[in-house]
Amino acid sequence: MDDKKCIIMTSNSKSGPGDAGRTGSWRVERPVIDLKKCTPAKRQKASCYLCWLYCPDGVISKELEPQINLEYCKGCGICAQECPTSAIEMVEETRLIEEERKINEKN
Amino acid sequence: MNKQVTNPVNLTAEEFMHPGNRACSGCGLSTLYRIGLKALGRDSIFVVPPSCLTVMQGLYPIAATQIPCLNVTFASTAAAASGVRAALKVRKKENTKVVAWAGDGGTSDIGIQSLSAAIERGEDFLYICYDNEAYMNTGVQRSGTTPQGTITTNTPIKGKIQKNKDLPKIIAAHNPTYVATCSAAYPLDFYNKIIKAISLKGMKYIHIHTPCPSGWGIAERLSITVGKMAVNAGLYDLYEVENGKKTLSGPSSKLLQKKELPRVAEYLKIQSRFRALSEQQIAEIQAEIDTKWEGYRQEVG
Amino acid sequence: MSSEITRIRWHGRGGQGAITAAKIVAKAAFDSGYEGIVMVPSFGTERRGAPVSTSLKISKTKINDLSPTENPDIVVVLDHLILDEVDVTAGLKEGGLLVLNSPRKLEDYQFKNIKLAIADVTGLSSEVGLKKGIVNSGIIGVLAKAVDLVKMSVLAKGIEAEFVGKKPEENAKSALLAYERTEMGEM
Amino acid sequence: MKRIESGNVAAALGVKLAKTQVVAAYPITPQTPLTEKLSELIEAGELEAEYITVESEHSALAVCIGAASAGARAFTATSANGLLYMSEQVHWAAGARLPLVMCVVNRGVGAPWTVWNDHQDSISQRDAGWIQIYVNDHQEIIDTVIKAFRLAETVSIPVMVCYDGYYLSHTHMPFDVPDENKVDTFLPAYSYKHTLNPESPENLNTVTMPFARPDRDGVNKPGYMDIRHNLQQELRTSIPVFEEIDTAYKAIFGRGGSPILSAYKCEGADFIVAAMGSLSNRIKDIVDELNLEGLKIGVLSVHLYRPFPQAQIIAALQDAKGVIVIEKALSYGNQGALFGDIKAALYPCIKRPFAHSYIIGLGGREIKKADLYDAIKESCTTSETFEDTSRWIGLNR
Repeated sequence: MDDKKCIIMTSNSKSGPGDAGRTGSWRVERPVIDLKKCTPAKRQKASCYLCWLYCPDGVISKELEPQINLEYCKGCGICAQECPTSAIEMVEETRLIEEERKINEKN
Repeated sequence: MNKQVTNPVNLTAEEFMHPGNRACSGCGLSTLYRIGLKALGRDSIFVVPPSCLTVMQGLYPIAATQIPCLNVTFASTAAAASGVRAALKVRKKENTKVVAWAGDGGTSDIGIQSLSAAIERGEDFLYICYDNEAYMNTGVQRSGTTPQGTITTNTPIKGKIQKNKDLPKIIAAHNPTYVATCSAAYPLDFYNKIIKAISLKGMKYIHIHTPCPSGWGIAERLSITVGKMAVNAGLYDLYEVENGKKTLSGPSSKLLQKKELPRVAEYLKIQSRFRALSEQQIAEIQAEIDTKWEGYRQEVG
Repeated sequence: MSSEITRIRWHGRGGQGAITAAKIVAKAAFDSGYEGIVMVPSFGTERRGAPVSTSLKISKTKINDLSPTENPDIVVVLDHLILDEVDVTAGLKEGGLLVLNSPRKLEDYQFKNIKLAIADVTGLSSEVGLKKGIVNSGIIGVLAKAVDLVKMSVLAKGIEAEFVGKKPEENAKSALLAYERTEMGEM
Repeated sequence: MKRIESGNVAAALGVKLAKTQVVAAYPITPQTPLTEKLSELIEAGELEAEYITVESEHSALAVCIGAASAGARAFTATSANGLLYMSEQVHWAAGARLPLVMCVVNRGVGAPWTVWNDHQDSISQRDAGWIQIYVNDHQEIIDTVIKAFRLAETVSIPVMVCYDGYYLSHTHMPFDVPDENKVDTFLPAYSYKHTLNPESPENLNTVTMPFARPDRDGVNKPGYMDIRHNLQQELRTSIPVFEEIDTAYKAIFGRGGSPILSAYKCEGADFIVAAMGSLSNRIKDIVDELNLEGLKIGVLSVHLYRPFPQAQIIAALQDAKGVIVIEKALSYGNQGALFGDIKAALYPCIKRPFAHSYIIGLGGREIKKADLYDAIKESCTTSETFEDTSRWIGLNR
């Protein structure tokens, strides 16, 4: 039936990450996990994971040592706020970037 | 009951929403959506009107969601969902879940007509209203569910004069199969209520109190905390309505044992949107909450 | 062309079944080989009890003009009391036909330059066991008697088909009885 | 099989033969009997479809938009203010490229209220991106509804089948009901390119940027303007597609042959009257009389109004001395809608006929044969050039 070859253009989006780009750049503060305080890391047993549960962007992994995907973490700080053991600290992003730059220069 | 209790440990790690989406930092809707999709699973079709969710789900050609979604006009969500359901019925794909997901403006104001009709027809889908108590996507204008006294961009000095509509109550008066209220601060309660809703035939409605850092005037990190405060102060109640019977559920039901609840002033004063409220108004809100909970306690004896 | 079209205007009250009667005649005419049939109900907001009219045009060939008839060849009136409310003969052609359900006699009426066909359809429809006020089947019999357009037998069949489940035989009988009892006169 | 029924029933039987799967219905005069008939056919089991009784026309089209996006053949109908109330959805359906069919039973729009016929309702939606077809009698109603589904689904553009309220909707006339099995061979199963499907999820009608943007694989995808340009291009494509579909229909059912424009006594005519809907048939009688009086005059009935068939209009009219456009709608503050379109189409012609415009029958104002006769005759004898205003006939009656 499509002998007239209609293209039929519509706005039909396909699933993929990073629609808003690398949203990690939105961060003012970066969550840093102290694994000595983090319950699953400390116990080496799947537990707690409230940071994972509450994270609006799903950028925290549910591992024994939870990882934060900094490429996309927007730095809202909910994980730090809700962590029952205060294992997550929000650290000024510019300071960390500066420190990282220095480390890279040394290497 | 030997039912397994859902907790962060046993909740599926599979994500149906991509990171790097356009939700604001600390968005209450974003958490809800993420956990809600886990409850709904892949065999679902969404119907979404203009709202923050439209933007969060992605701009063409990238979708932040892995669930098929039909974006529709503002007033037509429940009607379009009825059409999707009808098509699935004739195509004999009745197991696919149809989920309408809209904001408070899209539900309590412009969308209430088509929603009311869909419930009256006894349609079979789940309608989720995330209520952040104003038109946030257009920059925080007052909606039908905005509480009295709230500063918004079109109630900028005195705050909203009128009281808010009790939308879940209006919906419950239609006698749908299931009505529940939830809070974005309690995503597992939301998860459980979705699981229950989708096990039932007919029209299901879930209303969610959804903190919005930019619209409410709170720090991004506080959106869960502030949501919990609303529930714990007894201001926003989590309940279910089935067969015309309302039952407090989840965190709210636990408040019944408490003699005194935290003062609502704490919740109100943390948010800059309530800065126009006088002490007198705050006292009136507290008095209303006290009367309401007195009633709840008497009901359960 | 226009000269070959027979135009019938029906007058009744909303709910009386004038449109149904016109439809039965339209179908019967169609079944009798007429190609051009246009049945135009009065347009708008019909309300039960209020006077309504319907136009029926019948021709051997296709009809292009779908407007209501202004100059009928035949006027059919389902209720003689309508004569007091509506000028039913307005536009009726000279020498045209008026088909009337009335308990009164031919001589009781004074029209000019028309043919009058009259029968007490209301009375005889209760005679055949129809509910009081069912006159739309009977009036067809009066029309059939007065004008040679469609055969009474075809019309009777049409009535039975239309009234399936609603006393079809009695309705057909009412038409046949009216056919027999019709009085005709020229004035 | 020949039947004698109202135009609304003719439309309903077409919808039934098309095996429509979802019907959305909201009452408005004079469309109501069409969707009532469909409810009867569905309840009686003669049509297997979901019948959804919505609370407004806005929702009626929303149901169709949802159903068509989820893979079902959907239909609704409306009139007048109902069409205007769904206007947002009308535009939406075209932008989403949904192959819907909707009957518009033409009625004047309020205020003030009128229930009677003119074309202002559908004409006011002419820029929405739908295909608009105006039909003249019951046979055309039923045939066109069936063809409309195939057309909509071939080019993935929604189609409005417009017919006159009361004049056609409530009038009983004989027409042939096509054979069901033959319709099944004519009309393939429903298809929509972007059907909502959990197995290959797509997010449809998302916010689209003013510029092209790369997708997840880095391939540039069109911006809003490109998508709209494609709609315009494919609306143009739908003209020959409609002709092909009509030819295929004629091959099976023996009817059709002039789906875009139908000409009556136009060959070699000095003057041509252009009109839409049942009025064009009525004008044939007038034209017959004028031909007897020695005028060489014909009638051009415009069926396909959107996309506007410029090339066909030029071919039909350029050799005439004059074109007389008689219509029941206008672009307020300007002139007759069809008149403006016809003039624009003729602009490139080196030798152009004069063009006169008449507005008639608004809100059901009685159209007298004498009015039509006088207007047409006057236009043929005065032979003025292009006019920019429309003359109104039948005022103050």
